[in-house]
Amino acid sequence: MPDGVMSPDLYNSFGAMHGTIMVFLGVVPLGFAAFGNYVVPLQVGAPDMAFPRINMASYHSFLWGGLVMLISFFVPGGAAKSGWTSYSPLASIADTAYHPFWNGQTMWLLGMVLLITSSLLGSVNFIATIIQLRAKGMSWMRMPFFVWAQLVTAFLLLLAFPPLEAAGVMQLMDRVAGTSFFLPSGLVVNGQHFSALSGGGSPLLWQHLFWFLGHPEVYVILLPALGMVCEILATNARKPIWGYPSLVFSVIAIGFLSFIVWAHHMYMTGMGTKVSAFFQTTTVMISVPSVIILSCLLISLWGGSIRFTVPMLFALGFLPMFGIGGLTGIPLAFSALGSYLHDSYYVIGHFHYVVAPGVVFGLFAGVYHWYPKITGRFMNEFWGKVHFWATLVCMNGVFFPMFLQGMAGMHRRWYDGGAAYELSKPLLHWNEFMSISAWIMGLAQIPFIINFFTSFRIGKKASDNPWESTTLEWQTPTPPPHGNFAIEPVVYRGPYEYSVPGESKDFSPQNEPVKE
Amino acid sequence: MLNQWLGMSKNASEHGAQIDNLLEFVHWFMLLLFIGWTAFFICSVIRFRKKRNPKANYHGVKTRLATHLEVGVVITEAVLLFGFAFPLWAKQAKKFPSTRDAVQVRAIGQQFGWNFHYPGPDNQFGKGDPDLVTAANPLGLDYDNDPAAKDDIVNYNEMHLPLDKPAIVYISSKDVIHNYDLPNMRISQDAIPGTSVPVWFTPTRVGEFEIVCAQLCGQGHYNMKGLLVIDKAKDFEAWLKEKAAVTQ
Amino acid sequence: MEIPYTVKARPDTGLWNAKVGIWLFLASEVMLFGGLFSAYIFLRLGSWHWPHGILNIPIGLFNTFVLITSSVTMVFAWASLKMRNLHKFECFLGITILCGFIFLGVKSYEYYEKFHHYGLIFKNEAVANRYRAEVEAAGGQIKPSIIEGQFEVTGHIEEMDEETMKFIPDSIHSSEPMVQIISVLQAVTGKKTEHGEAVVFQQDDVYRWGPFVPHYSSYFAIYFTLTGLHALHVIGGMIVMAYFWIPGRKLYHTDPEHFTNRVEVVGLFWHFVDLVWIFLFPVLYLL
Amino acid sequence: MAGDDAVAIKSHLKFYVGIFAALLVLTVITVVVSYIHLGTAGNITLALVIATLKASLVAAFFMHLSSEKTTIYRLMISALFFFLVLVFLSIFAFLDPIRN
Ligand code: HEA
Ligand code: HEA
Ligand code: CUA
Ligand SMILES: [Cu+2]
Repeated sequence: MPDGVMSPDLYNSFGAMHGTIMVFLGVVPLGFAAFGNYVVPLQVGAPDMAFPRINMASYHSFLWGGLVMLISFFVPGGAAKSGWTSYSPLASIADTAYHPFWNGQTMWLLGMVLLITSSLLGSVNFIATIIQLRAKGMSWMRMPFFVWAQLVTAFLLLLAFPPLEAAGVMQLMDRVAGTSFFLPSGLVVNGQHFSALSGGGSPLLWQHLFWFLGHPEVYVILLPALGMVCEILATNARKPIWGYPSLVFSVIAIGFLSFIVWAHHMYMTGMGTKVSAFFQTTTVMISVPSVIILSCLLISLWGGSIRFTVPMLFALGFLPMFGIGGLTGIPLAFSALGSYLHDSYYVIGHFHYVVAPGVVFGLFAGVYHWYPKITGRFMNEFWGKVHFWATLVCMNGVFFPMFLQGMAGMHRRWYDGGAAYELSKPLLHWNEFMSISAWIMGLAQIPFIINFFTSFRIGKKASDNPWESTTLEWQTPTPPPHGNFAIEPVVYRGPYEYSVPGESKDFSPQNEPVKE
Repeated sequence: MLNQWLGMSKNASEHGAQIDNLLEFVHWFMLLLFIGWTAFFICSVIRFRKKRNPKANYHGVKTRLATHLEVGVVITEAVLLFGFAFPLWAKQAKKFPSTRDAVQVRAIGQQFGWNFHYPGPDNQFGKGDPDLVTAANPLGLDYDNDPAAKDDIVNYNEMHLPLDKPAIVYISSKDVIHNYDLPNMRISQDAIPGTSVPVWFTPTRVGEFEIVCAQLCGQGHYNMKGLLVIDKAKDFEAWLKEKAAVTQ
Repeated sequence: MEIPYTVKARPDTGLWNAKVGIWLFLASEVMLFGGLFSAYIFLRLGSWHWPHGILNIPIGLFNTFVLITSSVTMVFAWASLKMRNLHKFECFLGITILCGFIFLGVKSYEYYEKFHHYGLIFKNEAVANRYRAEVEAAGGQIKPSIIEGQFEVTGHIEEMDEETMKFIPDSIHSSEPMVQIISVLQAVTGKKTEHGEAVVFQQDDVYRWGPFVPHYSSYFAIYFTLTGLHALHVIGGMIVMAYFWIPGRKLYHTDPEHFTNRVEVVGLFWHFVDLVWIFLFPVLYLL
Repeated sequence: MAGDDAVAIKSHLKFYVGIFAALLVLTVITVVVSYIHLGTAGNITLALVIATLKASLVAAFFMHLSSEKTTIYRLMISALFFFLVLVFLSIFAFLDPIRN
């Protein structure tokens, strides 16, 4: 880094690795694996996951995948720099000037194969647990929505990830064995002829296989967080979730549809009218169940008795923020509008609104909510509120200007932030604004981190069921004993029986028999 | 109006107006939904806070209003799809002007710039052969044996087109994937090696516009900027002549 | 609380845990090979001419028989356990493992054969035409290759120097079953394969040449990737079976039902590996 | 499983041998028909039909899917379905590019 300025290659590395790490090493392991591992067996009333040893294998595979990814920053040439999407031919020929094997892109692929293996093992375990280990009386329609969300997520991983694993193996072959799966013939790179290559491959094949996972992946990111938000809303509004059955059907519909929308990321690859009509239709269709879920959650607030605890604040913040992100997905769904918006900062704005103030808020909510179950103590409420408000304001400061920049025609993955283009001149000042917001947002995480690491010793003591919740994880001692439950739980009612008319408490746990 | 307020760049092509209208409409639709939902959200949060409403109502909302709204959303989206999005795409992807009435250009991306290839007076592109590519002959045209190539013009990073005449641009790449993006023309198309995909549009404003590379293509991606100049017909002819003189 | 349904089936689903687990895993395997199959289709759709008759069909057929046999013996091994006959189980599982070894051995021979078989692509069509008569006189054939406009000849290299290449083209009969069987027999008995006459090519006329390794053509790329991944599955299955053959069978004496279930799980995996081969064989060898 | 007890299994053994024979015969048939020229599409279709038949035999009887529970059916059918989705939609996209 001469003069302390980033090189374009380094910027591209950071871009690709930011996407990869956030998605595959941050949100999925935290939202799906960690929360899932802890909460799902408790919520279905199981002693543990179905296959503890597969769980360990999954964890080790994840650990090695993560290490390979992180170590790749330090090999000559630096980490992968072809975007988290790793489009071939760029990714097939990148970094080959450095070590033939220990270079950024090859290690990225290796890391991905390990991470995918980890996710596959994990999802086998989740599905088996949910199918086999539900407690007595825990019928499908009595499962908490979080469990449903995890079940659908696991299916998405199980069936969408393997094609990317296959693609990863093929790109590895392209890089290590000199094949041409994704390389057409007649490439001339930098004046250099690639006559040693056989050619005959298809760059679009990579994109199909990538997005066949890539789209379901965004719902893998979303659904666990959505599930947590649902639990927290019901608990803190002290009333049942409105339209629980339609929530369940919608989440299944999302799962199904997300396998057939992937090419909306490929509108600009030269799609004819029939294909693009198909994918536009499915993409618009998938927004319908999302609207239904969000509407149900929103309507659930009506008539409640809302407690503004810290997890509830994050869950409430999730709703409009995800709304902005989801709504800005709608124009992107139309291929004609893609001609203007594709690859622009509008897209970056769209998905960061769903993943950052959306999903990350959901995860924060989950952390504050289940912390007392795990540690027996609350996190500090005051600092939690500081964390929430500061993060909320800064998130919008970072991501809203992206829509303006995108509308003006600024594009993503520009190392100089757009300075090379005339069209971005009037909007460059926003970059500064966004950077400042991001720095403040970073600062705002300090109270959270301190709060997180100190509360398990100095936090306010919490009872076994501090939020007075109905689901099973709160009906067992804190921390849960070996085997999760002292006595085998039996389930008598639905997951969100709050403020049931005629009962003395305003919450009726799932394992409490219904009075005749 | 909403587009302008969001700072959308000015349109300079014929079909662009329809795209802008669609986007404008979608943005209004989104805004409406967002305001509606947010209003409901804020109302609920204020009205049903614990202090004001200590006892929750088990049943909550009883009306079927939400269902009606959702049906409304579905209908609007269907209208947008069938009424606007499909026809617009069909127009761009299928209803090409005849090659006689249009200017034809090939745009070949490379790291990090564009080669613009005009067919010359015979309106026939010479065939590019990757084996003949050199620094001086970036597209590998066979000037000696290929009659179609003899009068061809190749220009680096600057593209000229005449005003009000449809242009068909064939987009491809020599190395990695780029994207030929003209924000002002509302045109964007990936340049994929091994394939050639046509796009077409009719410029409606004279001036200079930027060509953006809208696909990560390596370390120089951020700076892979081309120039599109829209000339009056006369100026365009003059420019072609001048370029032809340089090439020969 | 202990984890329930590890041996007995859960009443409402009728399944024990590991069975759910293995089927889930197989579902993901379907998608893994599915991704590779779609790659095969893409490569083939994008090709000019897809190679035929490059692989030795009789030997592939033999390997198919081997795998199918191993599947049956696997079923018998499991059935023997169900009937609580440990000795028979050992026999049948032993045969299954043996079949695995035979399959891998044959596969290695095929790989070896390919690594020592060459192809050569001419500069352009005109050059190819110049050699056509000579190659045909030597009993060989110049064929269109996968990439549009390219022509190739396959065979063995006898000698080469800076300027020339002495090449023995494959006979036009080389893809006939009898010839292929004979070539295998010759290899097995250690006799040197009969080669035809040699043709001398100028290095300048050659665009590209090399052995049949993955980067020779997109056909070999997908062939080696698919069969290689399949072979890894075979090896994986064999390791697990070997475990149950010797050290794992302790469990039989304490909990035979549990042991039987475990063997059933390996069996399901093994049948799946067989099932994949049932598709690989026609797709790679015959079509 | 339909007959989990040893007696039922025993009666199945012959049946398994029958399936084995069928598989071998079908394998020979694929090879033989591959030498008959039916056009590329014809040969491919025929080979895939036979392969599917063989695969169904293996799945249905060796893997005893035929007597398996609905949970597993649903799972495998969805895997198969999404596999077909992947293949056919991507081919669909491949065959419908923008042309003028
Ligand atoms: C969690 C992640 C997530 C989610 C949920 C979504 C959801 C959606 N996405 Fe997004 N998307 C991404 C993550 C996500 N996306 C990412 C990461 C990319 C970029 C990848 C890359 O290129 O690197 C992307 C890119 C992307 C593109 C490609 C853009 C391009 O590259 O040109 C498209 C195009 O159709 C699209 C569409 C949609 C649609 C229609 C939805 C719909 O499902 C949205 C439906 C939701 C709603 C319609 C909201 C409804 C709710 C309300 C309105 C309630 C509001 C409540 C209040 C206001 C209180 N997305
Ligand atoms: C889950 C996904 C996710 C998340 C949370 C974020 C969060 C953020 N992202 Fe990211 N981003 C992507 C996914 C994500 N991003 C992807 C896929 C791309 C495209 C990459 C590419 O071009 O290939 C991208 C690209 C991208 C760009 C565009 C780069 C370019 O095109 O040139 C920018 C620019 O500002 C940016 C900024 C930010 C900021 C400021 C945040 C802030 O919100 C960060 C705030 C973070 C927190 C408050 C903490 C979050 C906590 C966790 C995620 C859990 C961590 C867990 C453990 C440690 C166990 N991101
Ligand atoms: Cu060329 Cu980006
Ligand atoms: Cu998507």
